[in-house]
Amino acid sequence: MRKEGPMILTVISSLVVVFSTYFFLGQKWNLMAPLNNWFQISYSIAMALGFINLTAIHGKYIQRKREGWFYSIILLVSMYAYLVLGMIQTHNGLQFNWIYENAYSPLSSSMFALVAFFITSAAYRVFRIRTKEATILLVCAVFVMLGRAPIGDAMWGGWSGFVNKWVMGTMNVAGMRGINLGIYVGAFATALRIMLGLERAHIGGSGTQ
Amino acid sequence: MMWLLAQEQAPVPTLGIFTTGSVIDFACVLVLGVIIWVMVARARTGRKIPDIKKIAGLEAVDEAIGRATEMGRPVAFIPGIQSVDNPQTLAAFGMVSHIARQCARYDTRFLALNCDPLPYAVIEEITRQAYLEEGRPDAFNPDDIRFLSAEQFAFVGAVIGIFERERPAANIMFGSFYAESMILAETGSFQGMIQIGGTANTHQLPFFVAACDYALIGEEMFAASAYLSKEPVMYGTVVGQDWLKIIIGLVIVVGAILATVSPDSTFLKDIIGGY
Amino acid sequence: MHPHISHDLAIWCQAICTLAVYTYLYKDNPIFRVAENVFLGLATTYIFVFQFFNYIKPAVIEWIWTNGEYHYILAILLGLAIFFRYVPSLSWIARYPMSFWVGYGTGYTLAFWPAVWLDQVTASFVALNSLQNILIFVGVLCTLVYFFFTLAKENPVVAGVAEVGKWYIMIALGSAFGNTVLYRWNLFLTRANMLLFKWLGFAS
Amino acid sequence: MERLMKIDRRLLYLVAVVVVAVTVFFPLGLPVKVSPLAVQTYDAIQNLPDDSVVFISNMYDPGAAGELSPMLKAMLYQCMERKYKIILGNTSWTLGAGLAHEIITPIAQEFNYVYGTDYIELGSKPGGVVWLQSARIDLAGAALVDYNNDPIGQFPLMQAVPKLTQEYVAAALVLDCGTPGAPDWLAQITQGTSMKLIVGEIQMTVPDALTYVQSEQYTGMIAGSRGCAEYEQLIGHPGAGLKTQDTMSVITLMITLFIVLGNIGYLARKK
Repeated sequence: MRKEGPMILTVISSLVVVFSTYFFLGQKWNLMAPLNNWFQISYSIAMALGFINLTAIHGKYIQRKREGWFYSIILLVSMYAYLVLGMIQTHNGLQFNWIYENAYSPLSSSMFALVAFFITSAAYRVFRIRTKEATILLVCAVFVMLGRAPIGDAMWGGWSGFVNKWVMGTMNVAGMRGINLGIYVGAFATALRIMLGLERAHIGGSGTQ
Repeated sequence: MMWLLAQEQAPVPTLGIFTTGSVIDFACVLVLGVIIWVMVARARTGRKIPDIKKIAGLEAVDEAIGRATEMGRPVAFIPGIQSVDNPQTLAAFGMVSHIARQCARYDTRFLALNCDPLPYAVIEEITRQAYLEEGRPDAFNPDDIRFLSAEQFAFVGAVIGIFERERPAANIMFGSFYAESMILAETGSFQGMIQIGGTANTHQLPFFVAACDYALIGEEMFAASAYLSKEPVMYGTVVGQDWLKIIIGLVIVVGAILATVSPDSTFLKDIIGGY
Repeated sequence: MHPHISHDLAIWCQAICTLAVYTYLYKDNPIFRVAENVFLGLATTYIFVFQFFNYIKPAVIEWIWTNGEYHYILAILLGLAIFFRYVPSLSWIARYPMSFWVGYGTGYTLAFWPAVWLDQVTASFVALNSLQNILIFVGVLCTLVYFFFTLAKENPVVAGVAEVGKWYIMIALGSAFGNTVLYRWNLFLTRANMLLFKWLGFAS
Repeated sequence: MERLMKIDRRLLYLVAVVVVAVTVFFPLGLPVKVSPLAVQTYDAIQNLPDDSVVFISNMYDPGAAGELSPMLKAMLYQCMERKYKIILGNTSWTLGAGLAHEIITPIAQEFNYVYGTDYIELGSKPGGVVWLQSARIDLAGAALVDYNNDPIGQFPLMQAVPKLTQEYVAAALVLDCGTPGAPDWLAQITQGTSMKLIVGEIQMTVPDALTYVQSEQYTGMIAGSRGCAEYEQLIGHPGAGLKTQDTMSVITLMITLFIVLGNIGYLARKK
């Protein structure tokens, strides 16, 4: 029950997906819809793990008055206050969505845009031509940027045309496709290793058999 | 009316049992399954399996742990930010047990920093098991396996804080990364850590190549757990991957020759697309 | 060029959040850490509330109660089983939901990926009559060879082909790099536009 | 040389912010050349049969709105000029619904589009891939209500399009920035059908998406903000896409300069 049960459940659930996609009978029985719901339901419940973990960690910080414990209070208050609001109003609630649109969403997109600055300082401090590969990569990157911004064409009329057709439309397509085919094959093999029980870290094996 | 609609569109199974257009798809799954099965069976009966070439990024894992040991500083591991239904996260699990064992053996601290509660739970168990198998269950410290936050950027902030406070000597990033890859790799690189990055997310790979000491590209990371395990049975599955790629390559060659010789013929495309 | 500062509370809220995040560029500071922790709290909750009202509530009320699809009770129990990881002696029960999710993900990879990537294979059936097509054909094959794990790298032919593959890979990654850099700056530009035009009210 | 390597990163940030601010107020006005891909995309939309129904899916939220909202706007202009019937909606991108509503409403008024007959807004539906699967079988059943929470069965347009399949929908125009996104539309809806899949990609995913354009799985693609700038010129409605291009030029120069300077320092130190 401890090792075999989970293994069997893994195999069965993946077989159901495969069966209902590839086989006529599976499609007719329409097992996919309830299975998708099963996934979403059980997974949504597990989302509560996030609450428990954060509450436990930050509760501990507050209790021990660890450095920065004040921020932990802010975290827990905003989390639970928003939860109460959401549970009362549902996810379509007026105030609930107002907070989402005017606090969560600008915070989130500003955080994403911070990356622009990190790239800028990394350009200066980290992106080094330390290997042959990195050199090709960086030269190509600069070349592509110049082709994607109007400045390239201003320097030489054919720049964007060259980048679009040869660098991105030819070399990049071939390289990306090769990488992607490799990824598909690798992900496939990982999936099959799991189905064959060779890789079972997720059920308490020690990584590999 | 409903009945009429159903009548008019009643689909017909292909070859009796398959849904439309899925014969070849299923065949691919079957072919790789059979190849892997055969290779595993060969390995189990002790027959020879071809050797796997050296993958520099994976060889460097032991080197990185060694350096952390010498310096008496921890090894940090980040399994990407996605959950257990992503194949990349699953591939990362295979890597955890290897790193955790090495760390247990050399008595080096192993810090696993997680962004999703589910991989966190799994990694904690793998690490505990690894320390147990190395005979060092006492050295396992559950506080070193951390769940930091389920939110991407809050997670990044927490990782940067840990990098600055605990100063790991090595940073191994392995799994499905997004915008955070750049920030993590920049911070690690600037602190002089030895960094190994691996992901199959092509838009983040360039940052690993440019800012890490070693990068694992796409499929290389799916082979990692097998490679590091050094077990013939797992090697067999990697050989299976190569066979599938050889088949893909041959199909492409045949297809291209056909397209060149008779440009109007869509024979092969029709078979693959039609079934 | 004269600013007309917004009187809209929503815009002010957005502007404050945005500026709070960018204080981090100067250095880590209390304002940023407040923003960060509020953000983390909101994020954790939003995902849960959204999932709750779209899956857990309908499952209980509509699917189980009204429609009598009682098998969803098992799905709920399966989800709850993950909490057994806090009970050391029964923590193995938490492996059941985990294996279900992994199995689902595995099945998904096996079921839906082949159709998409087979088209990538057939797309490589290019007529070898132009330089562009030949370069694509050669590139795909060489890149595949680069990922061969069992072929001997000492063999000069294999090594050469794999080297060409590596060039292709690096050019592809270089393209990704260049485009990503521009994209990130575009995101910042959106924030800057918000601040300059919506909040401070400069005429655009 | 050593001093050059130790420049405070805050100085770099300051340079970047100043550069962006200056170009926002004083654009250079460099011309943006139109690429064959933009023309191909424009033609693909232009040459759909008259009275076609197109499904425009805004699979993004405010995070990517900077690049994708101008594309949505431009696509709507072209589709309405061609008098296509439009179904607008997404799955899983909750906040996208409000964004799209603000964009489509004024344009629909401009073209005298009648709600429910000429166009309809489905809003955002939960479920992602699962929703796509069910929409393929029964669109009205999967959507139930529209953006305003009105039952969807009453609208003539929805009665004419019972399923999200090639028989009823000529093209899917998907604005894509993550998961779920265009690859899911490909796998669940358009793969192996005659329904065209035309995508608008954020700049970041353009190199990857190009492989699908070459394989003709995507009939067309608006490639990031640059692609949008080109497309806006083709439809004759210059907009936000074009405006960003000057900043991109300056940013490119700045990043290039930083990479070169950094590496000069690196090489000098190595020797």
